[in-house]
Amino acid sequence: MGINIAFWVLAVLAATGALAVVSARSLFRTALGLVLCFLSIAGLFFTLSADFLGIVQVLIYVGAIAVLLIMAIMLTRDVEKGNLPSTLKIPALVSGLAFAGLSVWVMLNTSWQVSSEAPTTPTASTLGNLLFDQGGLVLGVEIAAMLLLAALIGAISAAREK
Amino acid sequence: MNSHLLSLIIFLPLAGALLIGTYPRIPAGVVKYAALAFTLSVLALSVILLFRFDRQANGMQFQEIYSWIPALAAYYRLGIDGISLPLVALTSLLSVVAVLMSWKVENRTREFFIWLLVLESSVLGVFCALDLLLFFIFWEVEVVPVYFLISIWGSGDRRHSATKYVLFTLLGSALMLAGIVSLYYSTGSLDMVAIAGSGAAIAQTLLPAVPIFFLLLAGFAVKLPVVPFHSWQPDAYTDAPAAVTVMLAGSLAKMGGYGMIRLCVSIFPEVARRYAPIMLALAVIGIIYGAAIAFRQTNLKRLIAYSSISHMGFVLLGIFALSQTSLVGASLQMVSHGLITALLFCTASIIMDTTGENDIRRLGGLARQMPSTATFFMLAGLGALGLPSTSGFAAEFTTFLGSYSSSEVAGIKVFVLVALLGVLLAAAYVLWTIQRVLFGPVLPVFNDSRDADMRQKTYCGLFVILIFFVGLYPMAVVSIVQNSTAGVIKLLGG
Amino acid sequence: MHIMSIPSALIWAVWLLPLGAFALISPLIRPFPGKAEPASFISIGAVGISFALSLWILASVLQAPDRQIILHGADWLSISGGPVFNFGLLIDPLSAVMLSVVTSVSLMVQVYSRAYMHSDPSYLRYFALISLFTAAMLGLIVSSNLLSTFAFWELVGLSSYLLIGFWFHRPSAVAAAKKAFLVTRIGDVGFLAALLVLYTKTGTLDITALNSPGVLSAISGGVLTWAALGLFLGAMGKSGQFPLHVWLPDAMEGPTPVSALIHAATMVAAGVFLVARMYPLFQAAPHALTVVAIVGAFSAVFAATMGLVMKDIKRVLAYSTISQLGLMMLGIATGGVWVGIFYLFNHAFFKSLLFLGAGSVNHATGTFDLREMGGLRKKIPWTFAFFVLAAVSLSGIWPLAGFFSKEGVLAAALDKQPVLFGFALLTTFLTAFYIFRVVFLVFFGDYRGSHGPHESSRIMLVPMGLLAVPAVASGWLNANGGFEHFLGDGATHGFWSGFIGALAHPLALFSLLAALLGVFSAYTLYIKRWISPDKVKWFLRSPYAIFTRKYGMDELYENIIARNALYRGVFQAADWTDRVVIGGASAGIASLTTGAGRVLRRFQTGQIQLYAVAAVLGMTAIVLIALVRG
Amino acid sequence: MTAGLNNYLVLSAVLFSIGLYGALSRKNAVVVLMCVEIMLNAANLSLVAFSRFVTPVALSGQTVAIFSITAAAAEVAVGLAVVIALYRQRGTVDVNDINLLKW
Repeated sequence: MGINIAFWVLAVLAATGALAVVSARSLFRTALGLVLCFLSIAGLFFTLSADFLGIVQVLIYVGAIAVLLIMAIMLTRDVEKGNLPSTLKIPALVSGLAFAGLSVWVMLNTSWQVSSEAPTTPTASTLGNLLFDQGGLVLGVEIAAMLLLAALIGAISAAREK
Repeated sequence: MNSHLLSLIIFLPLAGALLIGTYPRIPAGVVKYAALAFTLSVLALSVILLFRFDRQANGMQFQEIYSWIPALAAYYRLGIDGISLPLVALTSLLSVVAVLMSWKVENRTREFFIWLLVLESSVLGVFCALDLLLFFIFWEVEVVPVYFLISIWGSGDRRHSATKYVLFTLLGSALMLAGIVSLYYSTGSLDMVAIAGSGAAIAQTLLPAVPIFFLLLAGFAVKLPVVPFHSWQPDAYTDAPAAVTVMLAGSLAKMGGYGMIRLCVSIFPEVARRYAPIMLALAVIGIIYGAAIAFRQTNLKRLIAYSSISHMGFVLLGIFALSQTSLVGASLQMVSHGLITALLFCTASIIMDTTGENDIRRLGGLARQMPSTATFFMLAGLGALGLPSTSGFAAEFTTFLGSYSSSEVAGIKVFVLVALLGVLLAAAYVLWTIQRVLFGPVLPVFNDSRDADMRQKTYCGLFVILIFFVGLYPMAVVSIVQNSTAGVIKLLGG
Repeated sequence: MHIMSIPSALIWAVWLLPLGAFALISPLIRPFPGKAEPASFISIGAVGISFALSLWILASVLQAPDRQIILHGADWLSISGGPVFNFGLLIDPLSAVMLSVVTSVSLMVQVYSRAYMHSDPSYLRYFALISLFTAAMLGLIVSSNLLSTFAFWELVGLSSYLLIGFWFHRPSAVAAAKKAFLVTRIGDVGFLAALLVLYTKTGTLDITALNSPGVLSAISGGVLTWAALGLFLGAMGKSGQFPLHVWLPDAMEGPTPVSALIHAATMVAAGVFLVARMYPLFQAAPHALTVVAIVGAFSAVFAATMGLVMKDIKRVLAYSTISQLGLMMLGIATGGVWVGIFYLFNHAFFKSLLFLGAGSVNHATGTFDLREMGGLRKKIPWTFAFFVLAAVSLSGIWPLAGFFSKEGVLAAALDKQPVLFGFALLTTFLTAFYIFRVVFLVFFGDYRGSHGPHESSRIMLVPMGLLAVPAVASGWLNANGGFEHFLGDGATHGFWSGFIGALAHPLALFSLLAALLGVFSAYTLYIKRWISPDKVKWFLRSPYAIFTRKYGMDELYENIIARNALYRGVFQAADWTDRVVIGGASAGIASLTTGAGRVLRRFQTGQIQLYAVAAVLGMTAIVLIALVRG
Repeated sequence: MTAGLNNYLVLSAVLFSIGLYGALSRKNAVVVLMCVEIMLNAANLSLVAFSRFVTPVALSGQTVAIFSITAAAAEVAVGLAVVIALYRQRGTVDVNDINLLKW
């Protein structure tokens, strides 16, 4: 029951945050909306008994990505212009609504094979085994590491002063 | 050594190209010697091939089979039979001549010879490949060097001609690829010989046989070229540098005829028989049409290009007459046309280089100023008009005889009788050209025209010897070809 | 008298020797070599030995069983499951006679040429080509397979081309050479088609096999007629029969000895030889034989009329040759092989002698134009004597050679084709008239030229003298039917009753009368001038105009057909099609593509969000369609 | 009403669509990037939801989400670097002004 209430509250908060991102005038409010959205999603992760991911979400998205984005806003001096819509506001709205309609319709009309088993908690050790154990996704982890390294180098070289 | 002879032949020029490409400090003067050495060694190997080839045996020889892409059942599969062997030999000979003809290339010499060697490799690969995928890859690779050779070292509207060449070839080969893919999905195999051997017994039909036949044919028809898919050819032949024209006309055009025999006729004998009248009509149209247009040309190379269309019509005629003799005739004609047209283009380029003039109307009386070149040009012309004792006669007569007496195609007699007029027209435009270019009053403008030098005389002389050798002793080629063509005819169920 | 039969190697040598001479001389050819006397000795030596060998062959054939010697050579082509063509030699009386004709005339002409071509810078090339021609002509005669006959047939055409265009800096010579090659090639296409038909029907091109009754009866009549007509088309081209005669007068652009050898005695007779060679085949196709007779008779009169009015001595002789070849065709078609070949045999000698005489006149006067000659009989008496002998022989006046052969043709024609006999008789009259017109204009009256005429050197006169002997006497070989017996099939015409007896036949009187009338008319017009030639010309101005314009045939071929119908018509249409229709199609497709690109590229605004909107909407649409349809 | 799988999925779809709308309609490149992050988060949310309701024990959806978060981090890093580089070059981060990719 508590989880249900939590879901509805968090869902509304996440949607509000997202709407703030796309509609707020000030870029700072946009950023705050984003943080709100991220945090609500972290909460939703907890309601899904994904404790590890919830923490990761807070750490990475709220702690790193949102901060990075805010820094980017500050670095580019378009702040005073605010968060303006482009010429494609209406087509974008149509696309968004079409996509939403389609995906909601598909989701509701699909009979998912819902399992009634109790979820694994806590998840950290299971995930750790899944990723690093024998037969796990070590290769994937390595590739992700390479990707991060490459992105790091790429970002530095792209952004550095010539 | 013996079992890898074909690989060696195909990849030796490529190795030469890599060597020249990777050691940029080789002086330009040495590059051409290197290219000559590589092409000469390929020629030597194909001569070995000619001697080691078992003329009595049926089927493929010198086969090499290695698994290549197991998932596709694609093999690295090489082999030659009597139909491809003469073309391999011809290509390696023409490559040597092409290098010799390019002795004076000053502009970007290194690249020129690299592309020339790559071209040789790919053409040889087409003639040796027995796997459809491999065949197709070699077929496509050839486009690249030709494009650069024409667009960088060509003359006239060279970029236009090069682009036209590429577009036509790619259009043809795109359709051909579709054909190959459908064939693959229909048979589950890429082995050209095995597919042909299983004949009409195609396992599951993705497409009916008829569309596959025409898809494959499209690529070959553009290459041969068959009228009305020829409009790239006069442009390309005219604007390409002389050596490349020789390769294009002498060797690359034969890829079309070869492919028709090897894929279209061998794999779809029934379809070939059903649609033979159409192909024969196109052949006859090509013979007459090419000759008719040749009369109107004022550019020497363009005239030879149209005569080439006319002569390749005989190849098409021989192939789709579907008889043993006519196929032998078509093979002979491919070899003969390779030699004769190459010599025509060689001499024409000597004339055009030294006089700086390619307009027939402004040439004349050159027989006095450059007697050797004139002699070579005349001999080539006599071959082109099918004078007995030249290879042109042996080939055309065999084609006519085989076609006329063929019982496979109804109404073929009429086609052959009309095609005979091509011989008459050939005589007319050849002699008229000789009259306008070589004979008549001596023009003082060309007084300082240089006759052919030793290098040029050597390769022209070589062509003359071969033209007369094949003409007087056609069995030299026929004995190689006949068992393989008989194999093709057997597929027809005749 | 028994003569040792000739070894087969020597039969091969007959034609290989001149070929060897060609092979020896031709590498020596340089543009301006100076004198190269030895070359002519090689060439003359080779043909001299060939001449001796051909006499030996002639003698051997008489003794051979079936009067035939067949030598198998190498297979030129043998395709497994296809045709086999053996290049062999067939020696029978026909080819033996032809061999001796060709070698003897070639020998005489080559000796003559040593003086005639003395100062020409391309002396070497001349002898190389003459040797090539001789070899090809001899090969044509002896080959046992129609395919090799055809090959040599084309090769003599080539050497004829090269010799007509010998002075290739002269545009007229080159044009004439090309014309000769092309017109004869029209005939050759017929020949080639006949080969295809015959091979397809019989599976062989061996002459002996094709002529055997068994093989011939296997072919249906219609096909056989077409095959025979195809062969005859080839013969018409080579022998200058109407309507393919136009090349021969132009061929006179070549050196005169070449005209004597190729365009009078030997190559042009190859057509007659071909018909004779395939005579059994023609016999099995009587319609074709009738065509041969008609074409021959018509050409005979047709060419003779043009010979009446030509102003160039060589052209008169050229038309005369066409006319005489027509009579040979008529002779073969009506009387059989021996009639035509006997005519050919005699004609070869007196006609080449006439040409050599014309060459000698040319040496004396520096021209071939009849209007610039006259009164030469005192200045060049030897030439005069030989020329007149040959002219009398050509006119068919007893007892010279021409009489006997002409009687054969006339008798046969009267027997089989009475209408055509009239043509032949008319030809006799015209022949006598035009040749004596030449004689009178050249040798009588007053000299009208400006050159100081002088007799030719002995090197030229001796061969002429030697040719004069057969020109006078070769006809006597058949005075008692000897030649007929040698070549014929046994059928006799009951006409021949000896050298003098032949005169007793009423037909002989008729033809003699016609010939003498011709001579007399010429005498009236050109010596006595009882009637002025100009008056006759005016009186007959319309036929005269037609004759001098060669019936408009040159105009028809060169201007109407070649230049307008083909070059400016069909060929231009093809060229236009190629440039506009086919070239336009490919250019059109190209510009359609670029045009489409020019329009469609406007959608590429660079606005990444627009692309994304399109992608999202597109993806949504695809999923929607998949859902609805699935 | 119990929050089941469908609730989470619909929420995820709504968040994704909002993000999509933003990504397609905002002028500022940084905001566009933010919207992309919202879309990624929406995707992660559905992954985790599937993980919870379809494979509650195996947690395979969560592993995928981890990789997705990693990729998102890399994407943001590179994306922002590009934005900054662009800003340096052209003095703006307005996507309407960045239209080099045109004919």
